[in-house]
Amino acid sequence: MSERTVQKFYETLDKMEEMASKGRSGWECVLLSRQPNRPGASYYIESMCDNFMELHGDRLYGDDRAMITGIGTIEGRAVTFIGNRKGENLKKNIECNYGMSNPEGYRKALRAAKQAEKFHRPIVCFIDTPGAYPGMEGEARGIGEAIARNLKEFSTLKVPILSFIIGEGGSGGALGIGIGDKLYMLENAVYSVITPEGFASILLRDPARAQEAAEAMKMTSRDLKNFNIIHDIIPEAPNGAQSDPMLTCKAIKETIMRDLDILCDKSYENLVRYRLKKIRTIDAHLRQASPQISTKLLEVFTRTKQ
Amino acid sequence: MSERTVQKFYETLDKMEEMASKGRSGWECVLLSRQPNRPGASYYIESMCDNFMELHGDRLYGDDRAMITGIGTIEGRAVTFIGNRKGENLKKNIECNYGMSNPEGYRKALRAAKQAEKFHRPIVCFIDTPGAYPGMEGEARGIGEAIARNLKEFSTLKVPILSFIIGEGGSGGALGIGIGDKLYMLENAVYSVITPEGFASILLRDPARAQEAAEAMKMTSRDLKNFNIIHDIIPEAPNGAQSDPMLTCKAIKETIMRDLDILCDKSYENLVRYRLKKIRTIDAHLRQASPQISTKLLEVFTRTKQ
Amino acid sequence: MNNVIHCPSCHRDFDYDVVAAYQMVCPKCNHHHRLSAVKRIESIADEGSFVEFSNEMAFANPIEIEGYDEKLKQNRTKSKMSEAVITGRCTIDGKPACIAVMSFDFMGGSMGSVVGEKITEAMIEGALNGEPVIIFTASGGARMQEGIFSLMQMAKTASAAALLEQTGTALFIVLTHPTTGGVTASFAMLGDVILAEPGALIGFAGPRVIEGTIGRKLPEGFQSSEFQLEKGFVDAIVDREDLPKTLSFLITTHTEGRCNE
Amino acid sequence: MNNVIHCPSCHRDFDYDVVAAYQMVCPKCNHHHRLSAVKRIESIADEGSFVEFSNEMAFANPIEIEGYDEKLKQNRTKSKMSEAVITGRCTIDGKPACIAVMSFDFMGGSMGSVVGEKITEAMIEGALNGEPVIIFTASGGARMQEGIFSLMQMAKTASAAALLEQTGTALFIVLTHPTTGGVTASFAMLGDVILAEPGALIGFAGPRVIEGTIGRKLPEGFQSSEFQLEKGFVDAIVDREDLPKTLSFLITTHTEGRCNE
Ligand SMILES: [Zn+2]
Ligand SMILES: [Zn+2]
Repeated sequence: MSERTVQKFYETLDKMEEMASKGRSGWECVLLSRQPNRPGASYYIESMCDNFMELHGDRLYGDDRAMITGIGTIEGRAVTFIGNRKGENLKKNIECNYGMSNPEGYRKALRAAKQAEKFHRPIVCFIDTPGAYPGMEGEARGIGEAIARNLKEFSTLKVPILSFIIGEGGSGGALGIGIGDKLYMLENAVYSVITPEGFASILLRDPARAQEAAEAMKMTSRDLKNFNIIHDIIPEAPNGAQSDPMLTCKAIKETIMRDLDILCDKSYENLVRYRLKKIRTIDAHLRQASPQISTKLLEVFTRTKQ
Repeated sequence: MSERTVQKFYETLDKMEEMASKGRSGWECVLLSRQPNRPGASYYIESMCDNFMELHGDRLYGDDRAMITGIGTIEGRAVTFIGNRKGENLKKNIECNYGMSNPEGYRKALRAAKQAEKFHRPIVCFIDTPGAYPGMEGEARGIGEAIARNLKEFSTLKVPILSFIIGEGGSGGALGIGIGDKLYMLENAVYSVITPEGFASILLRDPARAQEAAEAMKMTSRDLKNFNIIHDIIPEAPNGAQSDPMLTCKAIKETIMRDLDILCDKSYENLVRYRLKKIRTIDAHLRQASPQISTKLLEVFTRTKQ
Repeated sequence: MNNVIHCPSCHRDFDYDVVAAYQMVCPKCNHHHRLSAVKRIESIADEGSFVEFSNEMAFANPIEIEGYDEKLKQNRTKSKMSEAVITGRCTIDGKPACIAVMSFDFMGGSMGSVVGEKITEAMIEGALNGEPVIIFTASGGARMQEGIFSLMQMAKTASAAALLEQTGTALFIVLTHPTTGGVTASFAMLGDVILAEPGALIGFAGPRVIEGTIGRKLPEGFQSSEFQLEKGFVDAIVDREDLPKTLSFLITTHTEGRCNE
Repeated sequence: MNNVIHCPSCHRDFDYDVVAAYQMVCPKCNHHHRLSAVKRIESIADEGSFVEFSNEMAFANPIEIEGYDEKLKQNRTKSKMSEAVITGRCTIDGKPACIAVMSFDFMGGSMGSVVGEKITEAMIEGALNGEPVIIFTASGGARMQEGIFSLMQMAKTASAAALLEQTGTALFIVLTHPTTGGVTASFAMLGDVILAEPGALIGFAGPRVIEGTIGRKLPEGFQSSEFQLEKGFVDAIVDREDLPKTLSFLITTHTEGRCNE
């Protein structure tokens, strides 16, 4: 990039950050994050990589199109990518089951992650799913087990993991590829334990009250930054990432390069210890109750057979 | 056991060993090893354990009845058992698919083995299968991958593994739970790369020549002892294990107790190094060709991140 | 009126005390009714051996949902429990263990920060002391009133399971009716051994959600313990009365006589 | 007469030299004909970089099957190879690798002691020198004439893969037509990355064996590369002409810039 371009880029970022501080309502974000023309994992991966090779399959049962995994290089640096995939058009939406994975998707993600660990490659995850697919077959093949295993395995993986919620971060299906060292959200992305529709029908006893639920649930990037659940917000163009995908892509790429510079040099003990501590103390509102939490955790950690 | 019983037991063993030195023909062993009333893995496990608890499932797809896994105690010592299961009557034969496993059987076995490793429990395997099930579903779910993975994982498992071929040791399906520190065969068991029927139809171009094939293939316990593939032969009653199952069970149990006394005290490095070396040098007829085999292997072994 | 209990399985009515004498198992058809957390501990722990872990965790309404504080108070009164799980240390057949017992009676056994925290603490205690951890699950899933924090409990408990793994500490899970949602998709599926009581409902998505997706009724027995056994996710189905001796056997075989160390 | 080659896929006849110029890929329909091991090495290795590993392994007839020695001699003459695999070291795009290339032309690429030994040696060399190992498979399965010893090659090659795993050395597999039996159930399925050429037959049991079991014909495309991709056992299907750059990319991303060491 020329100096002029760089300058312009930062100016735009500044403007966007200003916008972000006001921000959209929860419901507006929900709608925006679900727009079919919103750039997805494939777009960001293809755009930021010099080279990308998709790797398929869980080596157990199948290849879940709703999850993309592979290896790419960003400015020569090798990275393992894992992402929910919704597909870019109706045909692909259907092929990709609208980003809702079955167990084989999570198991493919785990295989990619374990391979990254073996070859000391950092991992970047893109989260964008309404949730795991709640069908009969996925239940029978252990969708609960598949997500659970990922949570466990990702929490002690010996390489850096950066996660970006780029659209919908829905429930366990999002968390299943969401454990890492850094978690970012695009400005208009959402992250929640259940869809606002689900929240409305269960807790408000009226599915029509989804909009109200979206606010009550505090699921925007600003809410989650306030809760200290995410590390930072990645700005989007004023009309959303879909109006200027490359801008957001650049911001994500910069974040990746900056973080990897720092995280890749850490010893894996420090990396994992810090990750575990962050997970362990994520409920800020409970921290006072158990001041000895981290001490005990770290004591256990020293006894692990790394 | 009283002293008298013990003496009688050893006298019978002596007599049987004498018989074994003459032994049955390959084809006679094939027929005997397939007899439906021949004691199977379940019989031996239940009979030698003070307590046995079957543990089900591969945590991925299903519970394969053709493979039994669980934990038992023998005179108070905890052991993980893995075995092919044919079933004791026609109904169970069908339930157990005549001992022919699908991928989930091998994956269940691997889960049991990994669990044993985690808790430092030795493993005993009972092999008794015509082979893995050559059906469409098993192929689609990766029977080749499942067996391959077991071979790889078992070869470096950090606990002792004793394997007993108690009936039919058929091809990759048998080998899939057959990698270990010690491999024994019951006197009348067989072990081969393909069934004699298969050998006859492929190499002799006539399935009816199975009897002839059974001899040519050198698949009896004596043959395999001569080839140094197995460590020893476990004697059976003169009319086969089916005529006095308890006698064979006692011999197996004695072997287990004797071996575990020795193997459980070794460091896992020594255990695995010795196992790998044995696998690496199993083709006695090739050894002269590459005298440096073991040296290189051991050099690599020192570089592993145990 | 509370003296009669109806069995939904064999459709008989029983005197409450008769069923209670069988630990809430139907004496006619073996249907396992829900057992309270307190009774569960009594049924498992050696008499007088249970010591509860510190129980002073703060009430919290982290995303400030209207009416949640009130709801918590009502549930405390109704269930006589402070939250949906009781944790502590006990001996089983003389052998020490850390246990956590969830209760469906408290807000449907849903997992919020306190439940996740207490379960995590029990696991960490086990890892610290090399004592097996036993968790009895019963949960409708995440505590939605705690929003994103309820989702985070899945990560927290699962990462505690990773520490058990890496310290070689055993985790035994006993799935009881019902176990669904975020509990199933975290520690409940991470046991070294996973037991289930007969006839329990065990799944990630609830039956009605799945029926909504597929547009028809689920077949009989879908997501039952027996179904999960067949599908490979449960090691064994164990009758309630057999649980103490089964757990005793598992503790012994997972802690004693370790070879090649 | 040998100058014409028929494409079984598009049913056209081609001048042999034309197809050979495309590395034995049909210029019309992309059907991948078999490529000889020597040509394969030429197509992958940097020019002049290939050095074969010592090739002095003894002939053996370990279970003394009648006619096997004769058969081996015939195959040596016919195929101009000493056995069904060629192993050695080369560079690919300037980066060193240990490679093993199986050949279906020598006794159907069957794996006996020598084949298993040579493949194992190539893997051990890779592990010793930290060089990625690349294996091109083509095999009908175990070499039955070597009886139990052919079965043992599965154990031997798979345990070598375990050493690659534990030393952090990459193993890349390229499945070519056909790869079945004991090769599929050992090292062929143990690659960190498993590539396949289009339209290859890949399976454990051969199609006729399966058809014998199920009593009917297999559906079109069963056990093809494309089928195995869909079933999750193949990472990617790669055209022959793209293999060098794909392997180069994989070598780079599996050896350089390792973090957190
Ligand atoms: Zn009843
Ligand atoms: Zn063609």
